[in-house]
Amino acid sequence: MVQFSLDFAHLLAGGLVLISFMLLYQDRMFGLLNVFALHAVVLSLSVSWQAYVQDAPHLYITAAIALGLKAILIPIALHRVVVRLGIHREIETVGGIGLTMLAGMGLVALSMVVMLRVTGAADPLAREDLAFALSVILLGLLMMVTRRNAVSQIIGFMSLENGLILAATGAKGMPLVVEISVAFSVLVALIVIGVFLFRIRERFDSVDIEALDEVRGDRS
Amino acid sequence: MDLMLELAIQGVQMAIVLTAAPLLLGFTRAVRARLLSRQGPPLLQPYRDLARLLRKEVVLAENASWLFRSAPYMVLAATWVAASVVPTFATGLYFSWTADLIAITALLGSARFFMALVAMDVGTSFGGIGASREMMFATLAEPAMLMIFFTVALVAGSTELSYVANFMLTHASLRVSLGLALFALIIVALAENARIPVDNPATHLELTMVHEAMVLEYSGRHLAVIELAAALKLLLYISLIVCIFFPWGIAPHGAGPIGYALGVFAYLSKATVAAVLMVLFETSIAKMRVFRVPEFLGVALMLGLLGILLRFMSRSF
Amino acid sequence: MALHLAQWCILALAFVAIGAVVAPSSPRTIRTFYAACAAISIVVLALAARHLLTQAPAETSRLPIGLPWIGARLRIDAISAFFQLIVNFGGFAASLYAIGYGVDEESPKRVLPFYAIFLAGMNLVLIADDAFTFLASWEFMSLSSWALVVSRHRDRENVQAGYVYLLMAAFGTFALLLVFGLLAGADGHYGFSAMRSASHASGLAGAAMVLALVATGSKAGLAPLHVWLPLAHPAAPSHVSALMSGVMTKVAIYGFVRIVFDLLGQPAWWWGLVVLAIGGATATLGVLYAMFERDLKRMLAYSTVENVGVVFVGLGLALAFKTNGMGSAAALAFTAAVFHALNHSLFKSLLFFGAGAVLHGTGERDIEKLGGLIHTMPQTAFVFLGGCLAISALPPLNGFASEWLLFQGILLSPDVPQWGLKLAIPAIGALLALAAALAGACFVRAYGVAFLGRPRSECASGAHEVDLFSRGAMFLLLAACVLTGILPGLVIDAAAPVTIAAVGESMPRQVSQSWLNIVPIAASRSSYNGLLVMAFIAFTTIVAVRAIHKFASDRLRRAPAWDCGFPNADPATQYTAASFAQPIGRVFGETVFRTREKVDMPAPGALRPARLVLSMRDPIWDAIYARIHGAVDYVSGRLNVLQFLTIRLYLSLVFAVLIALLLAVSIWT
Amino acid sequence: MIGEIVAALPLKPIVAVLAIPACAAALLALLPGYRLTAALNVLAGLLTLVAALSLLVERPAPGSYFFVDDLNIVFIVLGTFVGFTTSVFSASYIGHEIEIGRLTAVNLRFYHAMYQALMFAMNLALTANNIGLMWVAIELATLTTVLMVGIYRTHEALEAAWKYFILGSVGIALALFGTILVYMTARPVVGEGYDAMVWTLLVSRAPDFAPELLNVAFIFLMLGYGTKVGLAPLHAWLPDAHAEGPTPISAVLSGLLLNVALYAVLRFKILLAANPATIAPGPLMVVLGLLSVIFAGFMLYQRRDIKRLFAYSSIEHMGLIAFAFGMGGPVANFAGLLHMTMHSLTKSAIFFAIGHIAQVKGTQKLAEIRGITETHPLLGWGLVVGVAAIAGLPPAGVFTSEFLIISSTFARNPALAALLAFGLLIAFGALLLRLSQVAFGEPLGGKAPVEASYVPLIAHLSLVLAAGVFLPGPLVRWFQNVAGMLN
Repeated sequence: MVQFSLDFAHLLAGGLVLISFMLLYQDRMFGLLNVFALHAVVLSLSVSWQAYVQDAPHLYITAAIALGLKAILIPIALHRVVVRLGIHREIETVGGIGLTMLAGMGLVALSMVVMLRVTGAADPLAREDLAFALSVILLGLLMMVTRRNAVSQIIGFMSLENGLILAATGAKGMPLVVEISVAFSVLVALIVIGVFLFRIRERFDSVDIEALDEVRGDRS
Repeated sequence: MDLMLELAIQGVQMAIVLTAAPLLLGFTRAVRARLLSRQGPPLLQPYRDLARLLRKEVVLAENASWLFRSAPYMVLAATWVAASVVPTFATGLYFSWTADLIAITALLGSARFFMALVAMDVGTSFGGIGASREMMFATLAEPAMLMIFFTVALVAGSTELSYVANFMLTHASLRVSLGLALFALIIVALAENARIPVDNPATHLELTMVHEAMVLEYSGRHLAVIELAAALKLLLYISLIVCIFFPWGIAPHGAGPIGYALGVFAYLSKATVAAVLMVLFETSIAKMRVFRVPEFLGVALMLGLLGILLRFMSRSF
Repeated sequence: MALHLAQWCILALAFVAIGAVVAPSSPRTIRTFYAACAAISIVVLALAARHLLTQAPAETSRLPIGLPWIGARLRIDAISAFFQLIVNFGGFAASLYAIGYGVDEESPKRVLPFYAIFLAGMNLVLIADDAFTFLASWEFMSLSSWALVVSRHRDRENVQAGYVYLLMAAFGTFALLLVFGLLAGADGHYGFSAMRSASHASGLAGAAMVLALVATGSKAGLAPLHVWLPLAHPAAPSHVSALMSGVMTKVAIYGFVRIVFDLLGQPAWWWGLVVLAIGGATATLGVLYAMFERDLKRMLAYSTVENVGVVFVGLGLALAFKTNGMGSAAALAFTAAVFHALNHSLFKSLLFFGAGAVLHGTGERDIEKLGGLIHTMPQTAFVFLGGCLAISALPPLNGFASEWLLFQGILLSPDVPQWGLKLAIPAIGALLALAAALAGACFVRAYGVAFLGRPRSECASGAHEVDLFSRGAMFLLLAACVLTGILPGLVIDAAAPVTIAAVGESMPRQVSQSWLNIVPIAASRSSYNGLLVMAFIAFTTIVAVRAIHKFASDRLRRAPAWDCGFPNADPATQYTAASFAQPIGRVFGETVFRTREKVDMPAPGALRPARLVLSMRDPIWDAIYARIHGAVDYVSGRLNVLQFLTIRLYLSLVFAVLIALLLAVSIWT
Repeated sequence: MIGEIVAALPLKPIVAVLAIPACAAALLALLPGYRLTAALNVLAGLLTLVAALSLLVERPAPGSYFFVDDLNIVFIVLGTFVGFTTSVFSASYIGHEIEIGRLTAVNLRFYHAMYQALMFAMNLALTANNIGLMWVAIELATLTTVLMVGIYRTHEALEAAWKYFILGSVGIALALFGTILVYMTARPVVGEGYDAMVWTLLVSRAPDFAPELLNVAFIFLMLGYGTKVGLAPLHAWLPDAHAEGPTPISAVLSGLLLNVALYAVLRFKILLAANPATIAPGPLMVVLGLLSVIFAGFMLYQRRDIKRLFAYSSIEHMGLIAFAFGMGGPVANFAGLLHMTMHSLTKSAIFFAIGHIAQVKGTQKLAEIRGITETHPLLGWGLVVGVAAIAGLPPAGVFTSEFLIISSTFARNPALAALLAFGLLIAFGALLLRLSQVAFGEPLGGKAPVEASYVPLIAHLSLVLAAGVFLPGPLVRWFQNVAGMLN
C-alpha cells in the first residue's frame, strides 16, 4: 500500500511535469488555456491523493481551490480576456518552441541532479516529489521568460505556483499549506485582474517602455 | 688684524673685477676690430662711454615705475656679488664660502630676473620681445649651467669654487666629463653674454635684439649701470672658465703680496687669451636665428647631463 | 600639554564654526570670527614651536570617540609639530588676511563655518595617531575645503571644479583606506603605534608605499593626479586658495612622510626611484602648465604642482639614501624636502594673497587684462615681487635656500650603489634645474604682464590697493620669506628632530657655524650664507647708488616711451602673456602639449586682420581623465539598457541567476 | 524601575508592536479627514516605537510564534523609529499632495491604512519565530507597498507597481519553495508539523540537517528574498517603485522594507552557518553584493530623476551590506549592521529632503532643479549633508562602517577590497556629480517657501553624524554581540 501510494503520487507528479511540457509545446492561445486547466486538474488530483495518503483533510481545501479556481474559473476568465481584448491567438515565443523544449529537458535534468544528490536523511518520497516539483517550477519560469504574451506568461506563473503547491503538499505535515495556497490564489487573481484592468493586451512589455521613459525623463 | 687683511683682499677682488670689466670689453672690441681689419675704438672707450652716460640726463618713460629706476642697481649688485666670489687671482678669499657655484648661478638668475622684468615695465613691444627671448634662453642656459657645475662639483667633490680651483691645480688630469663641461660652459657663456652667434650686442635691427631690446628704454646713468653690469658678467664668465678649467698660477690662500701680484698677473694673461679666443670664435661664425638658439643651448644642456652621467657611472671619467 | 591644548584649540575651531552658522553675518562678526581663527592658530603655532624647539618627547592621548574599540588616538611628535608650524602659520596669515579680505564675501555663511572646520581638520590630521582618526580628519579636511571651493556656487565652473576635487579626494581616501587595510593586518590593528612596531613583508610594504604615494599625491598634486588643483584652488576665495595651495598640500606631504618614513620601516631601493621619477616629472610638468596659463590663480596652482614635485624629489632622495644606510645624506635630502615644504607654504600663501588683492582691486584674474598695477597697487606689487623672487628660487630669499640644499643632496648621490638610481638621479637633477629656470620665466611673465606695463583694461586702470589687514598679512609672509631665506640654519636646526624621527639622523647643527653659514656636510664640500649674500647685495647696492649719485648727473626728465621711435599709445601693442610664453612654447610645448600654431594670413590687399591660432592639448587629461570619463560613460551607457528592459527580460535575469546557482550547487561537492 | 512599568502595561510589548499598527490600520481605513488621520498615523507610529523600545527592557521568552533576540530587535527598533519619523514627514508631505490635488480623500484613507498595514507586516516578519509566518508577513508587506507605489494612478506609477508586483511575486514564489525545502530538511530531524518551521528549533537542530537540501533551499531563499533586498541583477523593481510612489513610501522602502528582506536572508545564513557541512553562503552574498555595488555605481550616472537616483544608491548600499555580511567575521558583521542602520537613517533623511524639494520645485527631474542651497537653505544643506553622508564622507556613521568593511576585507582578500573600493568610488562620483548640480548653481525652479517638517530630517542626520563621531558603548557591545551571532 505504501509503495503503491508512493508510486501513484509519483505518477501524478510526473504527469504534472509532462503537462508542463505540453504547456511549453502549445502555440495556440486556447490550446494553452485548455492544457493549463488539465495541469490544474492533475494538481488537484495529486493534492487530493496526498490528503488521502497523509490523512490530512485540510488539504482537500487546497485541492478544491486548485480545481475550482485554476482548472475552471481562471481559464474561463482568461478565455474571455483573450476574446474581449482581441489578443492574438498565436503565441509569440522567444527562440522557437523546439528550443524551449530542449531547454526544458535540460531544466528537468538539472532539477533531478540537484535533488537526487540529496541523499540519506530525506525520505525518498520527499526527494522525488521535490524533484518533480522543482521541474514544474523551473518549467513555469521558463515559460514566463520565453513567451511574449501576457496571458501565456500568467499561465507560466500559475504553473510555477502549481509546482509550489505540489511541493508544499508533498511535504508531509507542513503547516500553513492551505493558507499559502489561498494567498497564492489571491495573488494570481490579482494578476489576472491587473491584466484585465490595465489592458495589457499583448505582453507585459506591451506598455510602451520607450515612450514612458521619455515621460520619466530617465532617458536623455 | 688678520681679519682686516682678509677683508682687504676681498675688497681688492671686488674692486678689480669692477674696474677690469670695461677694460675687458674694450679689449674684445679692439681685437675684434683688428680681426676685421678696422682701426677700432681705443681700449679705454668703454670707460669713456660710461662716463658720458653718467653725465647725461635720464629720460624716463612716463609710466616707468620705481622698479624701473631701481632695477639697474639690483642687476649690478647681483652680478657684482657673484663676480666677487669667483676666485680670480687668488683662492680662499674671506667670503668665498658665502656662495658656491649653485648660488652664483642663482645670483646671475636674479640679475636676469630683474632685467627681464623691467624690460616689460614701460609696456612696449620691444621690451617684451627681449624679455621673452631672454627668459627662453635662460630656461635652457640655466639648467645647462647647473649641469656643468654639477659635473665639476662631482669631479672636485665640492661646489665651493676655491676648493674646486685647488683640486684642479693639485689633481689636474684630462677627464672626459670635464671636457664636455668646458665645451658646454663656453656655449652658455656666449649665450648669456649676448655674444654672437646667439645675440649681437652691436646690432641695430630691433627684431633680432635680445639683450638690447630689454634696455631700449634706458638712458643716462641707469644705462651706464646696466652696461657696467653687462661687462661685469662677461668678466665673470671668463673668470669662471679660467678658474675652473685653467687654475694655473692662481694664488693660494695667504700667499703674501708677491704671490697675490703673481696671481693677478696670471689672471690677467689668462683672461686676455680667453678674450682673444672668444673674439676669434665670434668673428668666424654668423649669428643664428632666434629659434636655432634653443638647439644650440640644448647641446650645452645635453653635454652637461652627459658629463654627470659619465661621472655617476664611474669615478674615472 | 601641547597635545591637550591642541585638542582644545581644535574644539574651539569647531565652536567658531558653529558660531558662524548661528550668528548674523555682519562685517563685525566676520572680523571677529577670523580674528578668533587667527588667535587659535597662533596658540597652536606657539605650542608646536615650543614642542619642536625644546625637543620634547612625543605625547599621546586617547579620546573615547571615533572607532569604538580603538578610540581616537592622538599624538604629537616632532613630525607633527613641524607640520603644525606650517599649517598654523599659514592659518594665522590667512585668517589675518581674511579679517580684511573676507568682509566683502558675497555669502559669508558659505565660507566662514567651513573655513574654521577646514583649519580644524588640517590640525586634526597632524595629530591623528590611528588610521580611523587620520582618515576621518583627512576627509574632513577635503570636505570642508570642497564646501569652500563651491562657496561661490553660482559660477558653474566652480561647482565643476569642486566636483573634480571631491572625486579626486575620494579616490585618494580609498587609496589611503587600502594602505591602512594593508598595514593593519587581519586583526585590525588600526593604531599607528601597532603599525609602526609591526614588521611588514617587503611586497606588502611596497604596495603600501605605492598606494600611499597615490593617495597623498592625489591630495598634494603629484602628476598625473594633479588635475583638480588648478581647478579647485582658484575657485575658492583667495585666502582659502592660499590655505589649500600653501598649506593643505603640506598636510598631504605630511601624510606621505608619516606613512612611508614613519610607519613602513626600512624602505626598498626602488621606492626612492619611483618617488623621484614622479616628483621630477611633476615639477617640470607643473611649471610648464603654469607657463601657459593666463588665469593668475590657476597659474599659481600649477606652480604649486611644481613645488610639490620638488618636495617629493627631496623625499625620494631621502628614501634612496635611507635604503643604503647613508644617514647624513638622507638627513640632508629630507631636510631639504621639509624646508621646501615650509618655504612653499610661505611664498605660495603670499602669492595667493597677492592674487586675491589683485582680484579684489580689479575684479579680474586674467593677466591678459591686467597691467600697470605697480602704479595703482604699489604695496601689493612690492610684496608680490618678493613672492615671485622667492618662488623663483633666487637668493637671498628662502626658495633658493631649500633648492640649494636639494641640489647638494643630488650631488651626494653618486655613492648610491643601485644602477637605477644612479641613472635616474642626474636626470631628475636636470629636470629640477629646468623646472627652476622655467619657474623664473613663468613668474617674470606673470609679474611683468600683470603688474608692469600699461593697464590692458579698465578694471586694471581703476585698481585700488587692498585694506590694511590684507597688506599686513602679506608683509608678514614676505618678512617670513626673507627671514627663512637669510637664516636657513634656524629652520634646519628646528627640523633636526623631524629628520631624526623620519630617517634616523639629522644634519649637523647649523646655528653654531661661523657667520651663520649653512654647511650640510662639511665646509669643504659646500656652504651657503644667505645672510651674507643679503649683506653683500645691500652693500654693493649702496655703494653703487652712492657712487652713481655722487658722480653722475641727477637730472631726470619724464618723456613718452621711446620704443625705437614708434611709440604707440594703445596698450594692446604691449607684449601679452601669450606672446611672452610663445618662444618657450615652441621649445617645450610641441612635445608636451602638442601645441600647434596656425597663422591665418589674409590675402594681400584684404582688410581683415591676420590671426594666429594657438591650440594646446593637455596630455594628461587626454591620456587618463578623458579616457576614464569616456569609459565610465560608455559602461554606464551600456548598462543603462538594463533600466529599460521589459519585465520578461528582468525575469530572464532572475531565471538565469537561478539556473547558474543550481548548476553551481549541482557541480559543487 | 522601567522594567516594572513595562511589566505593568496592559499589553505586552511584543503584542503591542503588532497590535498597534494592525488596529491603527483598521481604524485609519475607516476615518475620514486629513488632519486627524495624519495625526493618528503619527501617534500610532510613536506608540509602536515606544512599544519597540520597551522590548529592549523586557524581552519576552521565545514563543512558538514570536520571539525577540538581539538580532531582530535591532531591526525592530530601527524599523519602528524610521516608521515613526516617516509618518511625521508624511503628514506634511501628504498635506501638500492633498492641496495640489494629487491625492484624493479616498486615496488618503487608503494610504494611511496601508501605511500602518505595512508597519504591521514588517513587525510581524521581524518578530515571527516561524519561517512560514515570516514568509507570509513579507508577502503582505510587498503587497501593501505595491498598492502604495501605484497610488498616484499615473501611467508611470501603475507601470512601476506592476513591475514590482510581478517581479515580487516570482521572488515570493522562489522564497516559498526555499521555505518548503527548509521544512523538508527539518522534518526528519525535528519531526513533522509546526515545530519543523519554528526558527529557534531549526537553529538548534541544524547540525543534523541534510546539508545538500539546505544548500538548494538557501539558493531559493537568497534569490527570493534577495529580490526584495534589491540586489543586482534582481533589482529591477526597485528604482521604479522608489521613483513613482509617494516619497514617504520611498523612504520606508529604502529605510525599512529592504532591511526586512535582508533580515530574512541573514536568518537563513545563520541557519546554514550552524551546519558546517553546507556550502558557505558568504561567497554568494559577496558576489551579489559586489555586483550590486558596481552595477548601481555605473547606473547612477545616467539617472535623470532624483528619486530614481537615490533608489539606485539604495541598491548600491544594500549590496555593500550584503557584501559585509557575506564576508563575515566580527568586524565585517559589525560594520554591516552599522551600515544598515546608518543607511536606513540617512537614506530616509535624503528622501525626506527630496520629497519636499520635488514638491517645491514641482518636478523630480534632476535637470530642472538647481541651486537649492540658495533658495531653500535648510532643505538644500540637509540634502548636501545627507548625500555627503551616504557617499561615505565623515563624520557620518556611514564612513565608519565603510572604513571597517574595506579595511577588514583588505586584510583577507585585497582584490575584493579593491573592487569594492572601485565600485564605491564610481558611485561616489555619480552621487556627487548630481548633488553639486542640484544643490549649487544659479537657482532654477520654484522658489516658494516650503512648509516642511524639518524635525525628521534633522533628527536622522544628527543621529548619523553623531554615530560617526561617537558610538555609545552599550550600542557597540550589542552590535558586537549580534555580529557574533551572525558568524
